[in-house]
Amino acid sequence: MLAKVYVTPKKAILDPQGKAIAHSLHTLEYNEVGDVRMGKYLEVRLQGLSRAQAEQRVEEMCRRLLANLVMEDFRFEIVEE
Amino acid sequence: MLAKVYVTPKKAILDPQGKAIAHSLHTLEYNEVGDVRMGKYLEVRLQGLSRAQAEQRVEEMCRRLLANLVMEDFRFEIVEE
Amino acid sequence: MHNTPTVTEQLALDHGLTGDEYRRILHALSRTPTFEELGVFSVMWSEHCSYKSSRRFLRQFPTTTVPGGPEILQGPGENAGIVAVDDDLAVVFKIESHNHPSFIEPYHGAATGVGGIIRDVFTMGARPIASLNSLRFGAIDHPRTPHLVKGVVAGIGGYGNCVGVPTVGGEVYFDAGYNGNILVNAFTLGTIRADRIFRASAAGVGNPVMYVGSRTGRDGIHGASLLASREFDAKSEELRPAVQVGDPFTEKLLIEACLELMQRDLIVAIQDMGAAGLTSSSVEMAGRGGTGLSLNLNKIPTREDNISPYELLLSESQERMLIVAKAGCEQDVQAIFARWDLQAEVVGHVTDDGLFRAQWDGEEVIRIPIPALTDDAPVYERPAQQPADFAARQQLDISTLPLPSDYGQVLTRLLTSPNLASKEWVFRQYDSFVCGNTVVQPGSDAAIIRLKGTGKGIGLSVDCNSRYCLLDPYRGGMIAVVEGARNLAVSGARPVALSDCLNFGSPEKPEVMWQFQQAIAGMRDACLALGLAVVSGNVSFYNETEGKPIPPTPTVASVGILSDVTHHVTQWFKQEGDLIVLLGDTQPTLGASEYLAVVHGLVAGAPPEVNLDQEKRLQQLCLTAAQQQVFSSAHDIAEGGLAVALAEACISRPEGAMGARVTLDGNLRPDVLLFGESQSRVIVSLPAASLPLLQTLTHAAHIPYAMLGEVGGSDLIITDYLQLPIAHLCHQWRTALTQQITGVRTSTDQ
Amino acid sequence: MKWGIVTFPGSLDDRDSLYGLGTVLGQHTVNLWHKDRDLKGVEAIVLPGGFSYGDYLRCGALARFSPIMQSVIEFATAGGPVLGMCNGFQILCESGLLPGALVRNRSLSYICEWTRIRVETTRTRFTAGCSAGEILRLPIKHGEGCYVTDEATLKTLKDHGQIVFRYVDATGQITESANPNGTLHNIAGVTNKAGNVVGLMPHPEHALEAMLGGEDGRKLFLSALAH
Ligand SMILES: Nc1ncnc2c1ncn2[C@@H]1O[C@H](COP(=O)(O)OP(=O)(O)O)[C@@H](O)[C@H]1O
Ligand SMILES: [Mg+2]
Repeated sequence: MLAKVYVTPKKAILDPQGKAIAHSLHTLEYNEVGDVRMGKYLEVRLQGLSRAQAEQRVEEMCRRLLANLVMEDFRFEIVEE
Repeated sequence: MLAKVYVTPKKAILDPQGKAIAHSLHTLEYNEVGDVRMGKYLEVRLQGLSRAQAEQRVEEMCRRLLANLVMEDFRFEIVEE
Repeated sequence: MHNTPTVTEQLALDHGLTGDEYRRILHALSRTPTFEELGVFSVMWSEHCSYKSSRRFLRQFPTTTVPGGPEILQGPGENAGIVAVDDDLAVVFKIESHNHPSFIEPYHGAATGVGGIIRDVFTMGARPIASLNSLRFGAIDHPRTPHLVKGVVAGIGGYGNCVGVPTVGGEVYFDAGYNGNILVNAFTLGTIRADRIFRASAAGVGNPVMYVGSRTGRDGIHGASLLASREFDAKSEELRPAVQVGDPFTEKLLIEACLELMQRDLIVAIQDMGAAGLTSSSVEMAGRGGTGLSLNLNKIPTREDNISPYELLLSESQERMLIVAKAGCEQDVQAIFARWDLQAEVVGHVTDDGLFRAQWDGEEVIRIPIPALTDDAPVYERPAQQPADFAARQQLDISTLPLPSDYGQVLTRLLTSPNLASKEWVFRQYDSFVCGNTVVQPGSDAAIIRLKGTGKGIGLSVDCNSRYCLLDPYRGGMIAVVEGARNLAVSGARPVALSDCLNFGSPEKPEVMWQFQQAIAGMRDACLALGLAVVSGNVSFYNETEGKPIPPTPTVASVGILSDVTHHVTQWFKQEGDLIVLLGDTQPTLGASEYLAVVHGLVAGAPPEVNLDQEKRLQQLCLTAAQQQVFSSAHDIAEGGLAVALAEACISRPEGAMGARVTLDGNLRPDVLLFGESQSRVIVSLPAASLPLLQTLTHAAHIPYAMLGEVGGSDLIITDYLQLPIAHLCHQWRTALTQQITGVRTSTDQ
Repeated sequence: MKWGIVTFPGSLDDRDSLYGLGTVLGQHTVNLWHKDRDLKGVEAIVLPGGFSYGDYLRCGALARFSPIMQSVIEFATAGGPVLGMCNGFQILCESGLLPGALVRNRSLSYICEWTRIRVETTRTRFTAGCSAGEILRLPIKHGEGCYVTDEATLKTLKDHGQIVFRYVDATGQITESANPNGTLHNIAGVTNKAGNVVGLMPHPEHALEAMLGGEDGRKLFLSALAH
């Protein structure tokens, strides 16, 4: 089983990375680009769990380690492989 | 329109961050965790493009800037908002 | 009309103001304040911005040096203090706290602390060239400590490394007294041409006020009033969105652009937007200039939509500057910033009405007489009282303490305890090379940087022993100053001035106020005796958790000058066969020592006494000896006493450890002799041929000395007490902190 | 010799390189601005350390698109000597002038310390004055200095002698404990096939003066002169 975890900066929080990337894209004349936000994408391989267990465990991992809840939001999907 | 871009380290390439996260998860006794890969997740807001145009432009942005093809793979989705 | 809450006394209380203060506002305005005005008063009258409990005490510090000392070009009151190095060159420096934000979000809290202090320095026109940091964490085995340490250290590095200012020194202590309230104090020093100093004083009616740097978001609204001026409780978790994220890249652009701007004659004043953001920078600039200032809030560049005028005034978004330009120079200013991809906007102008005014959608939301926010802000004489257990805690009968059976083991234990273990795990994460001036890297008593093109150098050290301050704040404050100066003097830098960061609990507690006053008195007396000026500083009150104040921590960042930078001295032994000599004498004291705490679990006794006169002569001797290049090494004896200092002189040498054979005379108890922390002592090593010169110097200075032994061999031998293989000791000392913080054991000896 | 030192927004060691090459080594130096295309007739180019564009996205990724880099690429392709140090190395990799890429240190922490590197080839413009196997003491200071590449590229690097520097211990041995950041095969620096473009993570410009800790960095710059 694979958990795909998406961690994104909270909306009100400054995202200097996203800002710099947007600036570069504009320099490269991608003028259609508006705002860019940059977050993390994690693939966590899991063994020996039921889907329900996986949901609950990954939620906990996100809260404890994978996301910094002071500044980040997260969501995830569990997929069978 | 929003492009969701996922950039992931290539299989053959060392991913120190993924390794460190897996290690920390094991320390926290998530023994069900196998391999962890850490990549990037970008949200790029786009204006005034058709879907087909968007596909083509974002593909180009990824190749030129958003991913380093020496060490990373990418994929993306275009979603209407 | 925009919608705002109705202003009532209750709303004022919710802003952290008192009922009396609210009535004072009504009186100052002769009307009810607007919601925005209430916000402005609450931040400007907060302890953090107004110094309302501390101001009268800070006046006791000497702010000029002794006759013949360097000229103080700027004392307290500006963004940073300035000391002349010679006719052309001066150094600008300041230390500041970022304690509460770092506890909530260690990485970004510490990072933005570094960003803020760097802005204070380049705001004056100086190029920042060196940083220090002073850190206090809870007990090393407290569950949150490793997380906080890793985050804070990574944050300091993350910002400092990226902005290109080397971190050349600092200090780190662990003590259960900081379990719920860590301290992060950051210091930066810059260099400036003495005739190019910029001060933040708004002048010239009609001159445009310009905003430059990052756009304003809702970051840290109420940071200054709520975070820095209120103690912590469980509710502080709710303040989490108040975290600010730093962008060192933008700061680097701001540094370069502002320094370029200041080469030209285009601006009148410049000030960074720190705590209380746009409000305090506007008010302070107008206050210093005796003018007024009017802002059009609709012109402030924003990061999000629908930011209210209240939020615009109070936001603490980072990396922003406010500039008063010369009328007609707006476009030239904009052109310079554009070169660095930064935008500068005209957001207001200087007025002559003595008012702080702000418009939103054509409506005046702020109209406050500036003095009401500055000179006429409340000042408190808070009651002070010696803690009831003060005398009891100073009692210590060492005759009841069992003597250790194995002194080698005790020494090893001390050297691997977190406060004495090598801080390499920390400073390895900081760029200490950039700027190309670092002559002595972290790891010796003081960092030494050169001043390019002058042959001169600057010595830097940051010090405070808060256990001393807890047991006797007067003596603790004194020792913080004395130790800082001594660290400089042994390194060959003449101590001239300092910046202090006074970290204490709630000033509303009489015991804390007493500690505060005592510490200041001790620091003042030391400064007067040693001829040092206090040129800048910062007060951080309300460092408490659940009603329990931290140990008093008046951190002292000391700055010294080397007229010839090649005459610096480092703390480690260098040459087999060199003689080892102890300068100063050893008193029968164990009070407040690291040994008592680590080995006997005791925080008790009186801290060591200081004879300021002897201290001054000792420091002068060290400086003279450095100039005459008498010493191979010189090391201040501090926590852990003589044995720890000897061991450090053996093991801290970057190129590899060196042994020593030493015999100690005297009829003191062995643990007092080895681990007591008597002040005014230095261990030096020197070639035998230089001994007569040293004897002449000690004789002239009336400083007692003792021949201890000589450098060499593969062991540290203290005759009759201990013999330890030096390579192993070095390895244990260097890796202990890494192990305790990361849990990783490093097995290889480098 | 006339050296051009490039300043990108976020470059940090550009000023140190200018000082080192100009004041310490007495070279003719000019500062090249990222928005320009004009190389001002320089004979060698230095891409300095730092955090160009904040090193956001990837180290060196955004710098590569600046106007000056288009000129640098032309200059390098024509055989001009180009030295990338730290962030400069990362930019050279991102630009495709050098193979491979640099990722986060194994420890995930920034590391600042003195290291030793061994000269693996003297066939480049910046090691021609060294002897093969010579050990240089240079500082590193980076968070992303772990060199990676795929097997095929690694093989080409080896076959063509493109590995220029490897981290070693005091006795010159390539050991795991001498590897500061987890880099592949202790690689500290590589060159292109022609040997005119060299990138390395250590900082020769911070090892030019004995008072600041060492002078071994001089050898790289002096090598270019000797040519
Ligand atoms: N947080 C830190 N940042 C940088 N350097 C540090 C830090 N903590 C300690 N150091 C360095 O480690 C060395 C030893 O520190 P410390 O034991 O506090 O010195 P001292 O007792 O001589 O004041 C000093 O060179 C100091 O600058
Ligand atoms: Mg000390």
